[in-house]
Amino acid sequence: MAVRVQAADFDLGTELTLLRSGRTDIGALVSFTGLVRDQDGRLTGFELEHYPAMTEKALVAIEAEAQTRWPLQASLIIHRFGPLAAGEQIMMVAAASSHRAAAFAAAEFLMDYLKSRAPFWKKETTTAGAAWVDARETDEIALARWSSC
Amino acid sequence: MAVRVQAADFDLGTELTLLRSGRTDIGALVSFTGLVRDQDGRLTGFELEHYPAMTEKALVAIEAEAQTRWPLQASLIIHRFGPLAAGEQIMMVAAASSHRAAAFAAAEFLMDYLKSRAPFWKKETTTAGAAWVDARETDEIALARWSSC
Amino acid sequence: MTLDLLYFAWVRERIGLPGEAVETAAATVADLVDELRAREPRYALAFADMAAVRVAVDQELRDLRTPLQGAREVAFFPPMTGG
Amino acid sequence: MTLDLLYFAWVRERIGLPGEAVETAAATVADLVDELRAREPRYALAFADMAAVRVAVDQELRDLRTPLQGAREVAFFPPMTGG
Repeated sequence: MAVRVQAADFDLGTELTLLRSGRTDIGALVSFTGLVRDQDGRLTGFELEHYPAMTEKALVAIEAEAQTRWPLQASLIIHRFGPLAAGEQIMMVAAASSHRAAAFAAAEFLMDYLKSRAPFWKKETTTAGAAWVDARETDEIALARWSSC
Repeated sequence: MAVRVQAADFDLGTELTLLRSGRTDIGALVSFTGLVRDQDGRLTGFELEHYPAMTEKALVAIEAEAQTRWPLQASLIIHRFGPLAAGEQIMMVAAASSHRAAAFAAAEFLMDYLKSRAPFWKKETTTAGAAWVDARETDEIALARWSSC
Repeated sequence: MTLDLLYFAWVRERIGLPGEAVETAAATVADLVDELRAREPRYALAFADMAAVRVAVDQELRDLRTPLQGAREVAFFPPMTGG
Repeated sequence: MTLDLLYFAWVRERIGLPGEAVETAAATVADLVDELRAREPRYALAFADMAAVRVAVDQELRDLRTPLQGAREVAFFPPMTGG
């Protein structure tokens, strides 16, 4: 049950170890890490803008919604902002539960909501120029599937 | 594209770092870790038996099948055997792809197949006595969903 | 009333400002957008296609019909692309 | 032919052995199971409900109808519970 918005990198292993440290009631731990792809070498710059006053609020709301849908023993969202290089970690989510179905579903739900509901915007500079990344229609479709749950 | 069957523990963070080290083509990395639950303190012992000559072969086949279904840049299965204590890591799978849908689906597929097709058997000792864990009917149902893909 | 307006990503770039305070009597977000559009071409350009613009009122996602009574901060930005 | 038989989990415990070599003319896995059942009550107990027993022939999951010609190793065990 934690949310962090930061410019600094994070250590995935440390975060996942902390999430389950001292606990013996977790059966399944799922993590997702988003990374900057170099797009076959075309990417020369990458910047993540966000809306500071809203970001943490939105992520806390997304996490709280996941908590109401699945019996989670722990969850975590970390999202970075600012300039990032190819290969760097952009963000992570983790969900821990007694059983794997809940942990997987919660992690996917966190990702789907975060993609379309947390105020982050990616700007990529490639050999073809700088451009704001377009939202993918598939992201809205991914989000819609949770409405029928 | 690696499979390891071992008695020793593994370091999840190190494994996930190695999986993406030196690469800038991965956009999404999903990991699943299975842990020994103490069942509200009732668990006093836990042992994983396996079929050494078959185990690695089965896991390699499961991983190869995942590779044919999704465009994965990397994948990993580690499964332990022998006596384990509450809170310990039992196993992990990881899947890396350009996009999150493939990484999530592949990790879930690896788990579903591994649960029902890799020759491991759990024996739990609780305050009520020692017993082999029954396969869950839901595991076969989970597996069946991949047939309609 | 005085509203703090915030602009992000290409909305910010088109308007040329990260934000500004405006004095307005707009009843809804749609009314506010109409006022802004009428100001200068750069606003008209930023708000040309409202299907491509999202709005948050006091840090909550809202839409064009949202009333502004009591609001303090209104943000305009493209569909989000985090994760 | 000589087959190496392997038993795991509660199949191993009921039979009381991790494995053994048997001389058999069984044509299929089902024939082999019938032979074993006829040997002693502990085998009959282990193989009482074949819906609860899985079989691998030369380390590949197979079923009762699988022919044994050319096989070297047959393993019996409960449904798997890894992960």
